[in-house]
Amino acid sequence: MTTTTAPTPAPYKRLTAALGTGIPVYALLVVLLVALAVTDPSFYELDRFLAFVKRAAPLVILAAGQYLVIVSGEFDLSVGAIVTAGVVVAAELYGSFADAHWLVISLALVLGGAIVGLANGLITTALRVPSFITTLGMMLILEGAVFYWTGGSPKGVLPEDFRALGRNSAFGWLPWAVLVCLAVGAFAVWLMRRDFGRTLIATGDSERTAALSGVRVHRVRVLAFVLSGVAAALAAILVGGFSGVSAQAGRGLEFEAITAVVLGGVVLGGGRGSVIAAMAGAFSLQALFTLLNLQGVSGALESTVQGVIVIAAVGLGAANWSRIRRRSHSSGGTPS
Amino acid sequence: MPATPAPPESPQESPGEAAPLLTMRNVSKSFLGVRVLHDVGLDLVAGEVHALVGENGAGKSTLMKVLAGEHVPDSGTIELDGTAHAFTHPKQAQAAGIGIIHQEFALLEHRTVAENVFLGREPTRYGMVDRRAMERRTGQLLAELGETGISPRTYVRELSVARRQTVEIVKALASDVRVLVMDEPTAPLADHEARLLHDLVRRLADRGLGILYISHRLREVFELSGRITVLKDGRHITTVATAATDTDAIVRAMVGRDLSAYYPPRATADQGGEIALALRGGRNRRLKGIDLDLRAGEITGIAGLQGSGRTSLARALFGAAPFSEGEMTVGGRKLRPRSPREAIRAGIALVTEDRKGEGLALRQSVRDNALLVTRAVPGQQRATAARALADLLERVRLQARGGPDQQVQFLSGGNQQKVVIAKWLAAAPKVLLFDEPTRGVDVGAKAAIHTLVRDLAKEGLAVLIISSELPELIGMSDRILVMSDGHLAGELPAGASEEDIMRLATGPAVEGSDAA
Amino acid sequence: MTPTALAPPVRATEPVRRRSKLTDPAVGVWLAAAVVIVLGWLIVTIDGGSFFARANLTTILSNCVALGLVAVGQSAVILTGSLDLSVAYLISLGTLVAAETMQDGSVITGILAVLALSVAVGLANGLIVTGLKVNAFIATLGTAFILRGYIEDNYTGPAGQVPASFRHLGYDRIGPIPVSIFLLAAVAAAAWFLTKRTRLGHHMYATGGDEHAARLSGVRTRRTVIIAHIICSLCVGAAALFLASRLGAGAPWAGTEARYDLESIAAVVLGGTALAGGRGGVAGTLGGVLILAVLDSVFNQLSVDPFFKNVVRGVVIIAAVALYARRGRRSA
Amino acid sequence: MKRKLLASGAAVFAGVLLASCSSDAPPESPGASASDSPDGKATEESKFFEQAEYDRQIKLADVTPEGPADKPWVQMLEPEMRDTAEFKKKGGLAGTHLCFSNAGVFNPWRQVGLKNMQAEVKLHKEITKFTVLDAQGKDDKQISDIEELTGKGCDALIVSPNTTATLTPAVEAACTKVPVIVFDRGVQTDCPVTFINPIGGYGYGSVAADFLVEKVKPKGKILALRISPGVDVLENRWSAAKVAFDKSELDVVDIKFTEGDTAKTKSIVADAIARHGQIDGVWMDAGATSVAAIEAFEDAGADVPPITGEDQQDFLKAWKDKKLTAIAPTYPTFQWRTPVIAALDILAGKQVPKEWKLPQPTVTEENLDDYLQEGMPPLHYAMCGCEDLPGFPKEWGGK
Repeated sequence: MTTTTAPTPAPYKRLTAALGTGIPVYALLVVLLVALAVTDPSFYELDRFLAFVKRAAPLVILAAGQYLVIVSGEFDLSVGAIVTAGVVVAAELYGSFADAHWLVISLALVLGGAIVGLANGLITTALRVPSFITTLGMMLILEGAVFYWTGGSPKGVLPEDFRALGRNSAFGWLPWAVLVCLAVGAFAVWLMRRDFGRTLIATGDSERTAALSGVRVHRVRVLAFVLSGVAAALAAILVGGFSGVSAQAGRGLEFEAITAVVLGGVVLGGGRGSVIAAMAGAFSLQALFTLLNLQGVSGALESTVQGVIVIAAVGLGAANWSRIRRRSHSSGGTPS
Repeated sequence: MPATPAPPESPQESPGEAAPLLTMRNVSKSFLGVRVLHDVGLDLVAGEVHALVGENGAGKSTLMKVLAGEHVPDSGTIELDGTAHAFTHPKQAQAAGIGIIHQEFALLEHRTVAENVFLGREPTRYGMVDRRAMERRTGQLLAELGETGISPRTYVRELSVARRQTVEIVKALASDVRVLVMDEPTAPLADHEARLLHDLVRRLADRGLGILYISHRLREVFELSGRITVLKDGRHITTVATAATDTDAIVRAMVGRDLSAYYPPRATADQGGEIALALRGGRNRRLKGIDLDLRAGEITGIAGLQGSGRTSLARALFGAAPFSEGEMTVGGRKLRPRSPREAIRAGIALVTEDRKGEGLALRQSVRDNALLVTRAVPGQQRATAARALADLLERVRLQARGGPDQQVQFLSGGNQQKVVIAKWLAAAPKVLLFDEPTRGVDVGAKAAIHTLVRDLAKEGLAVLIISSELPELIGMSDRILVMSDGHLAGELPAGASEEDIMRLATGPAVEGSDAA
Repeated sequence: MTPTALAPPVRATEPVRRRSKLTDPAVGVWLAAAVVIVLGWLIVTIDGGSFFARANLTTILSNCVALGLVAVGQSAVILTGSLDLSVAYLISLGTLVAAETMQDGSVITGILAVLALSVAVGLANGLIVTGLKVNAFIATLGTAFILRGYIEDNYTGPAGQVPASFRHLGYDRIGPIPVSIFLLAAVAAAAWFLTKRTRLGHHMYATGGDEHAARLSGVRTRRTVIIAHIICSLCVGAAALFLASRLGAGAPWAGTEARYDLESIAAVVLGGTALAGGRGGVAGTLGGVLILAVLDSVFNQLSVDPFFKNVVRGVVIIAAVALYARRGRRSA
Repeated sequence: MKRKLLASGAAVFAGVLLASCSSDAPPESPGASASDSPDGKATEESKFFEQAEYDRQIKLADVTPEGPADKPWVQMLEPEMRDTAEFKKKGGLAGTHLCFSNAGVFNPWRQVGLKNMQAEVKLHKEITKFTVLDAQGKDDKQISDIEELTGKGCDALIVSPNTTATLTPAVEAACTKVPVIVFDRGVQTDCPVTFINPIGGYGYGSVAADFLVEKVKPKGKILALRISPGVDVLENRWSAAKVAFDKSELDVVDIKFTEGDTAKTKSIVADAIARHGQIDGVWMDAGATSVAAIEAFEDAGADVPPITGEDQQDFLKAWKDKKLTAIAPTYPTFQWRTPVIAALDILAGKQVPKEWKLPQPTVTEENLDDYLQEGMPPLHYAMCGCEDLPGFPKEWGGK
């Protein structure tokens, strides 16, 4: 077949290659951070800023996990439920084994997250259920099951040692959450540079090509879901640590995570976008929330502002690349 | 080369005294600052078949899309019957009587033939879509084309490629077109199907349609067209009466140089290389007991009609649609691959016919595509491949502006194919299967790929080539196996004639559904 | 009349004689619905309840209406390859607008006001998706946030009041059949007619099936998507009107508490419509809605723990779709 | 499409007018107060502040309740009894079938409450069947639930409405078929036999606000944390607090909605501290997030200012451990016991108050220790009056 695409000049391409589709999100992030500086000069004092990062950590981790799933061409709507379940289960476990070591409980949560992810992955790949539905169902199941088990509210409290990770700081100044966040981020970036990452994106881009190139597409996708589940579990540990027992710790986080990833210029439908941009998206979102708090925007109006900005940002991103995107029939399902 | 704005008007060049049906003048178009059409002009007379040739990137498709209203030209005019048009949406072009047959089918798999044919202009009664009328009319049109095998109620997903092609044509005819643009209509067709199409095209022309025929197959261009227009690098090179020129001249005009040798010299010495792949009694739903030996250093060609099982054979050898029975040995080891992975491990590679859908991850970089196999199936080459990437791309003579970081979706068909080949070479295979290696690849790249394939054979790879283009098959193969109805109808020596091949191919064969 | 009475669309599949009738999801869905009903009846009877008691039938049917209306709209957008996550908040706002306008205006003005609002929101969604090329998921999520902000900023609780005359829509019934079912039937029929019988409908399927191909064939895909979104919002508006008449007032959380956004999508997919678009239809969706409603009623009869309900619902949704996937694979 | 819809809509109405052979709709008029705010989109004051009711609640706070002091759930404030002979169950109470339409169990308060009610039912052998339908917070579903229950042959129907205005019609309809007991939130009709609830939101809000007015120095900066807008009970609490604050010298610097999300709460508080330098007092319309707020101060390295919470164990514990200046007005969960008792009284033909006002105790420095119960889960509500019920503490998650 002859080339249907117009050739594009080199410099333009290098730029996109370097920044991926994430340019708008970096711009947005900068704007927001500047705005924060203007609103509240002390925002950049070390502890304040670290506190901000610490607050953003769970969402960033979720975004990293969600990115893996989205870039492979799927969805994970169950992460919010996993976070809620994680926090409640942890409390419940402490309710029964008050003196369990925090590491044990944490590992239990991570394992649980992995198992949920595994279920998501297997149902989606082996049973051919669209991941949107799989994870939507999983969301209902998790929320239902956890509360059915705990009779609505957890019976235990989260002890300090468990909460340290989400709440306290190393060497008195560096929040553990920030460290975890950095670790996860680094791991995600490393992962995407490895064979797994590359094959994952290829799978999201063209499943048949990947399969015919020897990629075990099912295994790769399942692994993505598992990692997303693990990320959610980590987020649960941080959230639980940060704010203690709550029956709605993860409410709405799935949408926040997806929004963050898309803000990062990652195309729903897979095959496009960088994990760094996705995490930048998460930071932007958190920065936005903080800005709205500091600006003292009426509590009720916050969501309106949020909605407008998200649409605008993504719209901008889309506009930048619309030419290209129209040519490669994006599987994102958005008519252009 | 000088850009000639309007085609030279001289009697022997434009047949038919009639004033041109369609005239395009000084059409220019740029994408993201890159000029891809420079003041191109072209005219078309009712009843003529006007061939449009040129290498990929020459601007054929862009010109066509301007005509179709998919792209809005930066400058230039389009006149139909002397009335100027400026199309901004395909709908307007349609309304004006311009029909386009895209090489990527614009068909909806999950809709019926009739629904596809009338998509965008469904007949209505009392505001309701008139299915009956739609299906009746579709039936008529199909009948007119002598295509009786298709019911208007069939779902497109159930049709073979050739038949989808027909549906595309019917679709174009359904809106009474006066100008019909065909972009490589025969690319997906086997030779005999192509011939049927040629007859069809002639009949359409006789009906007074003006037909703009884009193709890489020069032979059919000379069979069909009255005039030939050559584009190169977005410029109009020449428009000549077909009678007044010959293949070499056209090729020279297209490539800008002589392509004396189409096909690299056949290897002679290493005819008897040891058997790299042996198959005995290979069977599955589509294949009925195939015996096959592929020798190192030898290029085996496979001929056959659509649905004869050529593609099925390649896919079975590659484990993509495995054999259900039969014995297979690869490199002396007994192995009947049940998945591409196993095949790859055993050193088998398959260059599929659907390059965009099965060969490439279009939005990924050249690098990621080239390394995909070695990354997916890490072997000893895993380490070396990444380092040797540059040499690899050099070796396949890839021309990519953006280097290894360029997204492959922006490469020409030829270069995309080179990336696919590089992807497989990176895994250092022993057996290389090609399904339509040069489909939709322009003359220049074609030659390069042919040479490359021959070199690979020389280096001791066992190569199998499936091609609907008989000249290519004959030119490349050291021996030719002809398939028909799922089994091997016979074997022919190098240089067999097209007639011999077609005789075997069309022998007892029954046209089944497409295997691709 | 039995529940199937609310399914004129089913007949949709008859006049169009297709080879793949068996693979037509709608048929399967209604079979599934039938099975669920029978099972439900058995279980409830064994439990000592009476499944086909008038009150129960009425409950099942009237539980179909709200979700049904939303789901019908949702199928319109999903068919076209888009998605609408803003329905829940649109419902809330719809009930408020309806109740308030009807309070100091006539019923008709109230209806018009809601429909106008719906058109506006649908138009906005459509324009954002097609114009700004924002993925539908994010675009409609954004509009949802915007609506939410507006609601929370302007309403602190139930507001307005619908006249008693309008309440008939929500409460009257003919025998066991709530009249509101006829609203659903009417809207569904309209939507079915639109999608299956008009050019617009054909273009919706085309756009959802392969947007590029559709465009090349001269379909005005953007316009189609926009209209689909408007249709969706109009159906949602109808749902809002029904809820208003049922609640007697506007409630800021009428739509969100019931999670109509995700529920409707679940119903649509349960009804055999492909999330990718281009396949499926209104007929199936109604089947999906009926299944969910019957499940709910069975849970009620057995007074199942509400948390456990969610578990079962989740399982059912996944299982059902898994089954379709299998059917699809075999027939393909 | 629009035309079609209108047409179909019109058709339906026509159909209705002709064929409204049977209607589950209430006789007429759903009670006025849904419309008491003319423009509908009311600000808190006009919609959620009624001076008369406010004064009443403030007054009730000082009234000494009638009835056994150790059983607050059967106490009543200023009851005006009504006769219930008409509802007397033929053939005695034996084999009573009680039905309960619950708005939902979507928060710990309701979960504790439901456990109370179920336990209370166990206390009464004469109740042989107790049917509970859970509306999961959906008005529409609760309406159907009520319709369904009225068809189930209940002797009495207990309703805990999800929303005041929107449940009114359904309850009115039910009143015509079976004795109805409404508790927690009211409905805008007096058709139920009795309406059981504690003193109410104004009392709650003002107690908390007055405490801050007293403890925080003038000009002090107050942060008001609310769960979410539009919940009438909570709106009342806020509007009452607002009255108190407006009268005082205090400066309410921020009013934020936490959606009961602890993480969000911590962020909000932290940002508030950053933005206003310091916060001198925190007012809350519900206890769910109070502990998170306390932690936010600790994490910011600031002293916890006077703060108000609710009677949940985690808050009481933090209060005691950290020696806070705090107060916990309550919306007692023991009110979930009363409806069952009331139902039986009604079916026995005994008199019950037209409006059964329950006391609304407040947890203070003095009585803190009485309510802080070791071994109860963090989200348990101390004011459950469930200690004497069968299955305590196990059923309530304690040990």
